[in-house]
Amino acid sequence: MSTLEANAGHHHDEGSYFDGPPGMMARIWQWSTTVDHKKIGVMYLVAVLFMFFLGGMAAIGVRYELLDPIRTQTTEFVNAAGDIETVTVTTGESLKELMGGMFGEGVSGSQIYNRVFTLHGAIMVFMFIIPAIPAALGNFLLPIMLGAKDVAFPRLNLLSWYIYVVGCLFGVLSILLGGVDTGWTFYTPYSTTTDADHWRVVLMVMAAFILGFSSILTGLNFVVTVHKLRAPGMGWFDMPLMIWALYATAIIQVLATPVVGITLLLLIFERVMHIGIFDPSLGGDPVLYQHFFWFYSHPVVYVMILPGMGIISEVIAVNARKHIFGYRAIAFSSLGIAGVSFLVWGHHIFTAMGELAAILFSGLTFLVAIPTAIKMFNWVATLYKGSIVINTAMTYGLMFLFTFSIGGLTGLPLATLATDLHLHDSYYVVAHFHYTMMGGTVIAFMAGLHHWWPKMFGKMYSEKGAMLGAALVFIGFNLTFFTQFFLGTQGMPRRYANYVDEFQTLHQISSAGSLILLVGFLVHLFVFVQSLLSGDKAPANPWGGLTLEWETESPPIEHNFHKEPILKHGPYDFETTVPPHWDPKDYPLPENAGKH
Amino acid sequence: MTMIDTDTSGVPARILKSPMHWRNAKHQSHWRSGDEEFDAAKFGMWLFLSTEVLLFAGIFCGYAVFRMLYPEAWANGSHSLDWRMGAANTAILLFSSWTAANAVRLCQLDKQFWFKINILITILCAIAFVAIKFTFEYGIKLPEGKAPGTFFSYPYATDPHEPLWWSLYYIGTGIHAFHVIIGAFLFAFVLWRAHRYQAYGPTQYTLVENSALYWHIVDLIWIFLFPLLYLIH
Amino acid sequence: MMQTLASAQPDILQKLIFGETPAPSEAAAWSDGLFLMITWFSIFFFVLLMGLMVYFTIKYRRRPGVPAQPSPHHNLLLEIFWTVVPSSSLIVMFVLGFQGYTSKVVSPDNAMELKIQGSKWSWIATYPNGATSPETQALSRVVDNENHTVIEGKQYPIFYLPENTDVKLRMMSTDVIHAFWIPEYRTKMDVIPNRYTGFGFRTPILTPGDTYVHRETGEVMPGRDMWVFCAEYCGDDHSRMAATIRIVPQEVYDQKMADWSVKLSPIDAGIKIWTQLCKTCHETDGTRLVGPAWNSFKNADGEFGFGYDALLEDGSSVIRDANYYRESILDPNAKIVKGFAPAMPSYQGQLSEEDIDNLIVFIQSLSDRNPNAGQDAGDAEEAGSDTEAGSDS
Amino acid sequence: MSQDTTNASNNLGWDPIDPHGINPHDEAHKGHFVADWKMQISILVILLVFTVLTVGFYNLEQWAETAFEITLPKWINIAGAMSIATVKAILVAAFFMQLKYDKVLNTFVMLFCLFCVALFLGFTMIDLGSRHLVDPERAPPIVAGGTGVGLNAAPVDKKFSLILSPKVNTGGSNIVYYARLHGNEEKPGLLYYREKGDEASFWKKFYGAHASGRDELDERNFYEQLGFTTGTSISDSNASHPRYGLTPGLFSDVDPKTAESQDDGH
Repeated sequence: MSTLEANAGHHHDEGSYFDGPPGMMARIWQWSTTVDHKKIGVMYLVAVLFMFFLGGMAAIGVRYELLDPIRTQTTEFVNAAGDIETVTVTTGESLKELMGGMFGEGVSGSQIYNRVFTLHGAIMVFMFIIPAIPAALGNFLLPIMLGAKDVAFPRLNLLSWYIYVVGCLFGVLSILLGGVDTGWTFYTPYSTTTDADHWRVVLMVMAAFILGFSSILTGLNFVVTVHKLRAPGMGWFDMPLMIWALYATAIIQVLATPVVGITLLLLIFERVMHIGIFDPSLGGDPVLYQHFFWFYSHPVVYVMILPGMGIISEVIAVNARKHIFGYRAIAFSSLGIAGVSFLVWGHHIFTAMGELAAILFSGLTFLVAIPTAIKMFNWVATLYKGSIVINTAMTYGLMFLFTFSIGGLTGLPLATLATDLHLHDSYYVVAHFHYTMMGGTVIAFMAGLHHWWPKMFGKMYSEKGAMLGAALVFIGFNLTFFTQFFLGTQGMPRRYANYVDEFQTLHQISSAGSLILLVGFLVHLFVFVQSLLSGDKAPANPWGGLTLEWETESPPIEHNFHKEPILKHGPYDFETTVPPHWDPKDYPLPENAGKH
Repeated sequence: MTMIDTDTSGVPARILKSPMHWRNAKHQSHWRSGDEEFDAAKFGMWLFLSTEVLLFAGIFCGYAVFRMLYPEAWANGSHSLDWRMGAANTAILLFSSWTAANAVRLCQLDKQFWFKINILITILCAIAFVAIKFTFEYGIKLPEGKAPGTFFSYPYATDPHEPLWWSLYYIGTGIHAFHVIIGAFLFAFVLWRAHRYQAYGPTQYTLVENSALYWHIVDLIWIFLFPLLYLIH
Repeated sequence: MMQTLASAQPDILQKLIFGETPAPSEAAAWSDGLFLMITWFSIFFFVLLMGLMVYFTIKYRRRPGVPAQPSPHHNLLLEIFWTVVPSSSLIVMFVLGFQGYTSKVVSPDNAMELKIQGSKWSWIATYPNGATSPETQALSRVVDNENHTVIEGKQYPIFYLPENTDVKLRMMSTDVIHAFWIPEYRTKMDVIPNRYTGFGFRTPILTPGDTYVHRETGEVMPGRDMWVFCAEYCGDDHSRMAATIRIVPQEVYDQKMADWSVKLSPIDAGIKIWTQLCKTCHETDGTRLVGPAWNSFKNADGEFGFGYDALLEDGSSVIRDANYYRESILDPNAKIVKGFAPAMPSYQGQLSEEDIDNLIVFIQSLSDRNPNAGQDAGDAEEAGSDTEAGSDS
Repeated sequence: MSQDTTNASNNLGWDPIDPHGINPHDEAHKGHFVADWKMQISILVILLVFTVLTVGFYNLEQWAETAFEITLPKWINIAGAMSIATVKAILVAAFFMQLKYDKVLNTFVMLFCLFCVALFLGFTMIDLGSRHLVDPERAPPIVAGGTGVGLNAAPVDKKFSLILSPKVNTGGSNIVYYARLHGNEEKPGLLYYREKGDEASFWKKFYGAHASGRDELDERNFYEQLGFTTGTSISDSNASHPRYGLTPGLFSDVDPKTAESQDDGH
């Protein structure tokens, strides 16, 4: 029953990382030049949440437009003189009525819709979901969980934050100039020909290119940190699963992102110079672009989901007070997913590629299902004989198991060739990836945010308010996206502002769900703001975790630990170890502890 | 870490006492030792080099795919290049790679003068490479109309897909030349610091080592670009 | 003959997922069946996982002072079991999916070939005899008898196909990537500008219940309508790039083919091209769409229509004569009318000289400065043949 | 990984000298590897020799082709050049970059990266090379669409069409030999003639003797740009090709000017 000797006593002489010099300007200067991974993590968090807000607003815009189809209709009627008159009217241009002025004169409702959904996709993918967990939570947690003072290259870390901000500025600038209508995937030859007299598209592509650099540098930093800065005593299999997940993520970031770099560079050349590599009129191949793009963008969906899986491993183990079931299986399946992710990009192009390649990629795609399924089984098995407490983080954790298993299982018909020909580019795909990306990553992000909020900011939040928010998010999310599976199978294509009448009911349910979702997130925002302003002081270890971040104070001190921590127990040895800062009397250990 | 006790009699006290001098440099506080920091930096550099390789993979992939589709255009394109210029540039890069490796070795042995000379030669080689590329290759091809994509207007073209070959040629060699220029700036920075502070020595040569590694990968990529563009037809 | 996995009579789940109408071909029914099979597989595992999760969460909820019970941290046999069993069913899915894919992508040698051309934002189908379909219908049509109004949306082409026939599509795009999706056949394929793509299907045998309402006469005719959507994002009016496939009895189809192969008068031919290609962006009743309308009228932006001066972006003006229209069709960005975006693609290579001439005749006929005015249809035809002679000289 | 915590204090489970257990016996802890200068210079010599070899191989092949018309199969050329390049690359990586003396991890990083490159190239080529398998018609390329600024299409922007690119009929031989044979390649093409003010005679010779003509209109328009006619007559209908200005309309026109010229045409 050894507690840790390293931090046995509380030293309150060293201030938290939040403390700074007096004066507004001095603090701003301190934050903008900091190399402290915690401050950088928090700065990432703020930027990422702002982007989430922007992208979310665009999503609400999309759902608002889809309440009604945009329809140009001809009405014949008999006027007062008895003659038949014909009038053509366009109805259902909801967004245009709401915000048409933003996009200038002469822009139709469909064009506005196209720009808004592109905005939603590009912001959510490049500026929110890729950096959300690794760069914000990961930056904060990775060194602390490893017992290190900082990441391997702190200045590089700050640089990658600035690169991220510059990338976002490019994106926002492109939106302010009127937005782009290419779709976030920038498929050629549409992206090289649309909006030909403007720099907006180039700006958006540049934004994605720049954000790629930020992603590479963060990944590189994390890989080196995990290799070189583990606390004494921490072997590879003593690392928390969150670290394994971040490690696998970082590998993908390092290896996949350069390919999108060259792809977007070629796209820019193609657009401004017509070099012809993706241009069919010069003999180039437009589908080659899709290969280039998805070689990055498929692995990158695992950049989005793997850290989420890491969070879920932590949250479930801590709140079930249970050793995670099949530690090695989960750790290796993270690496397995990272490896397999490079083999399966072709399933995004089944309808455009040669038959042989389609069959090959279909077979390989099923491989991804295996490590994911292993993780699901292991998480559920971890709950067995636990001591499960339902707090907000755990609620989100269980919610993740629900939504992500729907997301994963609905991926099976998309990997199956015969059914994919029907479902590809339909609303089914939209629903599927929202169940994995939103139901997976965003919900895991919320779980992580609630789990580590006390650690990051030193304040507790209102559990009741947060639970209300979680319930609203759960209802709203399922209402929004479950309907879309049926839209897809019945024949509703993606990216449509106009649709046939029979789809309207389902679209309206979906739009109603998106409003509930919005309210849910606003509740969370309120709870967080209230926590920052008037939350109770958080204890060092509110949930009874065993990983190293719970050994230091909340919020952590400047250099994370008073003394270099020495690892003496595994991250999930709840059966044999009393968590740091906990009273052994409050924490009964099993009688036959240590047998397993 | 071995401390090589070198002769410092000729070095002015101003430089010896400078915090930038290699004897006075300290590792960052989150590392346990300078050794670990060096290892980590090198490992990080290797990861970065792998991203460079993957960046060029896009160009190699485009090359391979279109070579498969339009072998005629590719043969014509490769015949239009002057192998002598390519070979000269290959020799220059190989030689500069050697001087870069030499620079690392001399730095490890604290032979400051020869170390700087080697860095200088490397920079000069970089300049020569870019100069040959721009004057004897681009400078001759472009006015002839052998330009990328729609700028292509070479009157003797026989295959409609030759513009694609030139696109890939200019982008591949252009991005490579850009890397060469970055490498030259990197070495110039090293040279300046070495000259001003004697910042690199047996215990402190991370940047030298990493710049050299970067330079070698630029060389490696050219080793493949050269036969692909100039020799295979 | 492949065996279908789905029953001929769709059950409730099938109806909920794929809609009321049964799948029209065996390949479609096969893929529905496969989808349902995967769905049941998914439901099984989902219920299993969620059931266990909820059960554990309730049973082992935290009670004060009660520790978690120790249990093994891993169990190799169990883990191998739950890795291997689902994985092997994945192999089954792959093989069945491969089989279904083959039946959709490969079509018999004697299949009728329908050429599909996608362009922003319309579909054109060319039949084996070279005819194209001039018929259109709206996405929705509401007849309000009380107010004597008919509300119709945009017009989309109808492609007639004979019943009980193998059809093979040969598709190509003239600008960007589109995708030809027939939801009822559960198949789509991208339509790409640098190569032909395609898939095949077999049209069903019509049953007495398969009827459609004739647009003009209101008659109920035997036939079956199916939507075609563009599924690959292709720009502004992507969501209006639709068409209808109408399966009709063989004799109706033969009659249509015979009708359509008749040579049209220049003006009718012009109308046909307009309906197929231009109508998405150019109206003929003064409505402003992406491009200016073609009839003659006057508004704040200036004068419109054949024979009137066009105000250009740079402030100059140019008369809209035949040359102007020809240039605008072949090199649309050369002269941009003030207030409009340079959004039109070039039709170089897509329209023959004759097509362009016919289109110009149609545009002229919309203007009150029509140079051909006063001539009857025969004269108009003569004018057309005159031009042909001119181009031969 | 669940450690026996009871005796953790006397058995740490890790080496205090090498806490990560990465390289317990690595040279690096006693001093970094310093390369041998003799070895380095011999590597440089070997690399240069290989460069001479590969260039020599290329020239030998060319010579065999021109002098004796022996055309070696393509794969010999590719395999020769690429295997020499690979050997050179391995030498640079192992000795100049010191992978041979470095941690295995760094080599592993590079190898895994190369594995990804291979996947990327391999699968993409499988797709683009196998599109004709089921239906030969589905193979690329047909040329349409896209930016529409292909060499045969009407230019979107006039600046893309300053110089036209007519086709040359070489009678089947390689363009470079053809050009050398006719002495054209030695002079820097169009620019040379333009500077000498002799462009007209060049084009006259060019079209008269060799060009099969990419596009009749291109030829004619080019001549017109240069200020003289080819003597070929092109119909009015074709002359209204939009690339270089417009010609009279086809129907009775409102504009008298164009009507006049139409009369001339008939």
